[in-house]
Amino acid sequence: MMNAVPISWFLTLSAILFALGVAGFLFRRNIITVFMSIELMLNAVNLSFVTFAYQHKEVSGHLFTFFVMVVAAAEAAVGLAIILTVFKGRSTLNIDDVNSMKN
Amino acid sequence: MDVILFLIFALIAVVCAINVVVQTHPISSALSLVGVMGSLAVLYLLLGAEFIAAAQVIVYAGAIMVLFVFVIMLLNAGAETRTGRSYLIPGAPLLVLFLGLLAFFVQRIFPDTTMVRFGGFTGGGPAEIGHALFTTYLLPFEVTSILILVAIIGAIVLARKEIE
Amino acid sequence: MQLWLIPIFPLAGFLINGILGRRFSKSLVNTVAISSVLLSFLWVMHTIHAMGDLNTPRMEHYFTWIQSGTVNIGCDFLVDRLTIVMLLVVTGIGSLIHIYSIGYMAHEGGYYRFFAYMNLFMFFMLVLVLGASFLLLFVGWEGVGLCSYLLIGFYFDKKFATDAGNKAFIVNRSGDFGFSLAMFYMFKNFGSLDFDKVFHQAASAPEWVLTTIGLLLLVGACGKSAQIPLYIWLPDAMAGPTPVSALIHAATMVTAGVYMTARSWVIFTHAPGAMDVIAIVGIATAFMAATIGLAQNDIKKVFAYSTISQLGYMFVGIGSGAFSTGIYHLVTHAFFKALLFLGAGSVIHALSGEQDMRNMGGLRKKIPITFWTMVCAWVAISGIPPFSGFFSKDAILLAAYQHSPAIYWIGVVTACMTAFYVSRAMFMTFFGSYRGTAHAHESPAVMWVPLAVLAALSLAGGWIFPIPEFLKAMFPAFEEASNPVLMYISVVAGFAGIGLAYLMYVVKPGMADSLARTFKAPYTLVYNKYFVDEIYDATVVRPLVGGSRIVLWKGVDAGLIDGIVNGVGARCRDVGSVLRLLQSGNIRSYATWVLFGSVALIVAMGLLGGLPR
Amino acid sequence: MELLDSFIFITIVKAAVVFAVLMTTLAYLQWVERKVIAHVQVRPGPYRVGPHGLLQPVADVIKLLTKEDLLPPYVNKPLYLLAPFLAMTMALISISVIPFGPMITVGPVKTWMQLTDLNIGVLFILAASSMGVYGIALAGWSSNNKYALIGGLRSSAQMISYELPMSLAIAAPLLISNTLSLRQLVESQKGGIFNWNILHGPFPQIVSFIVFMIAAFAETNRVPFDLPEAENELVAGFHTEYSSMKFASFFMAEYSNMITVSALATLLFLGGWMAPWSVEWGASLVPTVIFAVAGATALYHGANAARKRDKRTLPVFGVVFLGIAGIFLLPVVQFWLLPLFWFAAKTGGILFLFMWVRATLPRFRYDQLMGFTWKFLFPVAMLNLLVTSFLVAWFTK
Repeated sequence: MMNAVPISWFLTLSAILFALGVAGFLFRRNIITVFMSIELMLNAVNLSFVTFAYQHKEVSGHLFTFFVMVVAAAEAAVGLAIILTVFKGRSTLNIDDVNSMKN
Repeated sequence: MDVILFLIFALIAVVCAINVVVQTHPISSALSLVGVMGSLAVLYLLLGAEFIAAAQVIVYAGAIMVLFVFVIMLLNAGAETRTGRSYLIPGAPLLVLFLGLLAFFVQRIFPDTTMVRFGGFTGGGPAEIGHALFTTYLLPFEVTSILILVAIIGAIVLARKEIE
Repeated sequence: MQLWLIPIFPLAGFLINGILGRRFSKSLVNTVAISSVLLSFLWVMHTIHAMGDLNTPRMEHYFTWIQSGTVNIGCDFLVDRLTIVMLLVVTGIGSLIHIYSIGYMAHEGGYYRFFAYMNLFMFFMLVLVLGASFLLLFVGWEGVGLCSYLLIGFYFDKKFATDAGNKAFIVNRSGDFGFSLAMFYMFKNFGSLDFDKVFHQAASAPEWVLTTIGLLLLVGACGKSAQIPLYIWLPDAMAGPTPVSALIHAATMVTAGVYMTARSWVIFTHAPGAMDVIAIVGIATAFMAATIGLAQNDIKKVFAYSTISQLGYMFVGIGSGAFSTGIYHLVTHAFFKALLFLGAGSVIHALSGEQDMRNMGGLRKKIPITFWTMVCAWVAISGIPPFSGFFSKDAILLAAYQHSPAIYWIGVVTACMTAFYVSRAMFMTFFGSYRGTAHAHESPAVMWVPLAVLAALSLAGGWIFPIPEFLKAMFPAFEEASNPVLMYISVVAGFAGIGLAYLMYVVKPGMADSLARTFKAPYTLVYNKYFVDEIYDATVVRPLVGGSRIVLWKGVDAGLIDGIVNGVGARCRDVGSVLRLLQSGNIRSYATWVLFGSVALIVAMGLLGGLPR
Repeated sequence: MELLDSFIFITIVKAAVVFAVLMTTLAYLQWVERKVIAHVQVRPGPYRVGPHGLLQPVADVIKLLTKEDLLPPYVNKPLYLLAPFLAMTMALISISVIPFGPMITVGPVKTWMQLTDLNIGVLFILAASSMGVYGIALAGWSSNNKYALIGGLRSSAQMISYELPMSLAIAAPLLISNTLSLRQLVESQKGGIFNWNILHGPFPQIVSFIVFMIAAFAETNRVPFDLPEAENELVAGFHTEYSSMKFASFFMAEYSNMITVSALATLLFLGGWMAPWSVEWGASLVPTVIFAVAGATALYHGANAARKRDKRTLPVFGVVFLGIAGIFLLPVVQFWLLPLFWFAAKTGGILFLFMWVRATLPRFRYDQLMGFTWKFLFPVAMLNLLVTSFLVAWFTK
C-alpha cells in the first residue's frame, strides 16, 4: 500500500527537524543563526501539532500552531530588536563575545 | 502518490534544515530556513491543514523570515568566525542520543495504525479555524493580541535611536 | 426602574471632570457636575413616581460581585421609604450645594478637582443609601470617607488642612474597624450580609449576639457620625471648603451612621442594651458638644460642634426606640444646618475668608439676604414653633421622656444651650458694629438662591415633610403620647437660650467676658474642648507611636525580620558563590545543559513508566 | 485512469494557454504603457517598428535576449542568480488561482476557465506576493552595490508595510462574500453592478477598494511608490547590476504583479467576469458595439489619413475590429467570450489606471511613504474592516 503515509513518519520528521534546530543552537556562533535555529525548532513542534490534529481529527492542534506562529512573530520582533541593540553596543554578532551583562 | 509527495518534501525539509545548520553565512541559513518552511507548508496541506499552510507561508516565510533577512542585510552580517570552544564533544553525542530516544518512543507510542491520506481530514479550513478561535480559544486569542502589542512596544523601545 | 442610573450620573460626572476637567472651562466643569447631580435628583423623582404606593420595597439585582463557595454577594440596590427619604435629602440638598459652590469656588484653584470630588462623593453616598447589603453599604461608607478625606484636605498646600484630613481618615478607621467586626460577626452568625436575610434571621437570634453586633455597629456609627468618643475629627474637618462642610459634614455623610442604625432597627429592637448605650452616647455627645459650642469663636467651629450635638439628638431618638424621629431630625437638620453652613460660607465669602466672629459684627445691613436666610435657620434650630427644628426636636424629646426622663431633661438643657450658641453666633456676626477690616459684599445670586430655597425648607420643612407619618410602616410602632407640658418646656428652653444670648451679646456686650472671668475654670475647660484632643494625644497617639518605634520598628522589623531577611540573603550568597561557576555567560554551554536535562528527562520518563517501553 | 489522464491533459493545455496569453500580454503591456504615457504627454510614442509601433515588444525581446549577460565581480553568485528567478516565479505563480470566467464546455470536457480553484485562493495570492519580497531583497543584497542594497531594503520594508493595509482591505469584501475561494467570490457578486462588492452589501466597499488600490501600487513598486527603483536617487535600485534576461525577469515580474493585483481587484470588488447589467438590457451587445465603433472610427480615419502609411494600416485595423465585433455575435463562442471580455475590460481598466497614475503623479519621499501607510492607510483600512464586520454581523444575525 503505497498510497498512505504512517503518522510516525511525520513525527520522526518533526523530531529530526527539532534535533537539527538544537544542533544549530549548539554549534553555530552567529546570534542570528542561533535565533533561526529556534525558529526551526518551533517549526518542528508545529509539524507535530498539525500531525496530532490529523490523528485526532481535531482542529485544536491547528490553533496551537497558529498561536505558536503568533508568539514566534512577537519573539522575532523583540529578538531582532535586541540583536540590533547588542550589535549597536558591541559591534559583534558572535555569541561567544556576548557573555556578560555589562560591556 | 501521497508517499512520494511526503518523501520529496520531507527530503527537501531535512536537506534545507541541515543547510541551515551547516551554512556559515546567515543569509544562506535564512533562505534554507525559508525552504524548510515552504516544504512544511506542503506537508501541512497533505495533513489537511489548509489555513495553517497558508499562514505558514504568509506569516513565517513572508513576514518573520523577511524580517530576519532584513536585519541580516541591515547589519551586513558576514560569515561567522571561529571563537571560543567547540561544543561538538558534549553536544553531538547528546544530540544523537536525544534524537534516537525521540525516534524510539515515537515508533513505540505511535504504531502505524493511523495512516495519513490527502483529504483524510478536511476540518482545517479557515472557517473551522475561525470558529474555534473565536469560541473555544477566545481568551488565548485576546491574550495573544496583548502579547503582540507588548512585543511591538518592546521592539520599538529597544530599537529606537537613543534620545539624548 | 433602572435604579443604577441614580448613582451612575454623578459617577459619570466625576469621570468626565476628573479626566478631562483640567482642560475644561469653569462653566463647562460646573455644567457637567451640576447637571449630573440634578439628573440623579430627577431620576429619584421619577423612581418615586414610578413606584406608585411606596409600601412594597423594590430590589434590583445587577450582578454577582463576589462568589466563593457558599458566599454569594450580589450588587443589589434596594429602595424603600427610608431610602427615599435619604435619596431626596442627598440629591436635593446635594444639588443646592453644588449650585452654591459655583459662586463660592469661583475664585479658588483646583475648580475641576473640587467638583470631581463632590460628584464622587455623591456617587458613594448614593451607593451607601441604595445598597441592599451591609457590604455594599460599607462600600459607600468607605467611599464617602475617602471623598471626605480628599475634600477636607482640598487645600493640600496648607498643613492644617492635610492634618485635618488625616485625622478624619484615621479616626474614621477606628469606627470602621468596629463596623467590619460587626459584619464579620454578622456573617459568622447569619451567613449573609444582605439586609433581608440578616434581618430575617436576627428576629430569632439570641440577644447577646444581637447586642454584640449592635454595639459594634454603634462603634462604626460613632466614627462616621462623630459621636463620643470618636467625634474629634469633625471640628477639624472644617478646614475644607465651606460647601463641603455643609454637604458632607452636616447634611449627608455624617448622618450615614444614623441611617445605618435606623436601617438595622431589627437588630437594635432585639437588643435593648445596645439601644440604651445609643441613647446614652447620643445625649452625652449632644450635651458635651453643645457646651463646647458655647465658647467657640470660629463661626464654622460653632456650627461643627452644633452638628455633633444635633447628631447626638438623632441618636437619642434612635436609642429611645423612635427610629422615625431620628430620621425626622436628620432631614430637618439637613435643611437648617446646611443653610447655616452655607450662610456662614456666604459670610466668610463676603469677608474674603474671615472666620473669626470677633472680627465680624453688624453685617445685617451689608449682607441682608444672607442675614435673613440665616435667621430662618436660627429659628429652626432653636426649636421655635412652627419651624422645622421644633417638630423634630420635640418629637425626639418626647420619645426620650418616655424612655428616660433624665435624658429628656439633659436634652432640654442642651436645647437651651443650642439656642444660646446659635443666637450668640448670629448676634456676634450680624448685630452690633463691624469689627473687621475686610470690605463686605453681598454674595451673587447663584449663592443666595440655594440659601433662599433652604431657608424656605427650614421654615416649612417640619410640616410639609411629616417624616414620622411617612415612615410609620417601616419601623415598629412607637406610642407617641402628646404631652403639651413637655412641649412648652422645650419651647421655653429655646426662647430662654435666645433671650440669654440677646442679653449677653446685644444688651450688655461686656457681660460675656466678665462671666468668662468669673467662671474661669469651666470656661477654660470648655474653651479648650475639654482637652479631649490632648488627652487622646497623651493616652492613645503617643503610646502608639512610641510603642511602634521601640517594639515594632527597632525590635521586630530591624531585629527579627531584617535578621531573617539578611540571613537568608547571606546564605543565598554563599550558595551562589559556589553555583556561580556554572554561570559562564555562554549561551551555548547553557543550551548543552538544557539538552542534557531533556535527555535525562526522557530517559527518566522511559524508565519510570511514563512512556511505553 | 482515463479521467486522471484527461484531467492532467486539460490542466496542461490550460496552463499552456494561460502562459502564452500572459507572456504576450506582458510584452504588449509595456507597449500599451509607453503609448498611454506618450499620449498623456502629447507625443506619439513608439511608432517605428511595425504599424503604430506594434512590433516594438518583439524588438525589445530580441534586444534583451541578445544582450551580453554580465556577471559583476564580488556578487554573491548563487543568490544573484536566484533572485530574478524567484521574483519571476512568485509573480507568475499567483496567476494560477485567478479565475477568468465561468465553467465552459469545449467538446466533451467541461472545465473552469481557471487553472486551479483553491479553498484558500485569496490566501494563496497573499502568500505568493509575500514571497515575492525575497526576489527583490536578495537581488538588492547580493549585487554588492549600495544603491541596490538600499533599493532592496526600501522595497522589503515597503512591501511588508503595505501588505498590512492590503490584507485588511481584502478582508472586508471577503466578509461580505463569506468565502476565500476566488470563484465563489465572483459568483456571490452575480446580478449586475449593484451586487458587486464595491457597491453591494451592508457597507459598500469603496473605501476598501481605494485602500486596496493604493496598497497595490506600493506592492508592485509602481509610481508614486517606486522608491526601490528611484532612478534619480538609486540609479536603478535593486536591479542596478542586472542586465539582459535577468533584468527582463524583474521587468516581467513587475508587470505580472500588476496584472495579478488588477485581476484580484476585479475579482474582489468589481464582480469578476460578471456583466454590469443583465442580458435583457443588452449586456451581450456591449463588446459588439464597442468594437464596431472602434472599427468604424479606424475606417473613417483610414479614409481621411494625414499620412500615407495610415492609409494602409488603419483600414486593416478597422476590418479586424469589425470582425471581432462580428465574432461576439456568434452564439457558439459568445457564452465564454463575453465573460472573458468583461474580465479583461475590468482588469484592463485598472491597468490603465496604473499607467495613468504613472504619467501623472510625482514620487513620494521615503519617510512620507512609511508614514502614509502606518499613520493613515492602516487605520483607515482597520476602521473600514471594523465597520464592515459590525454591519455584516448585524445584518446576518
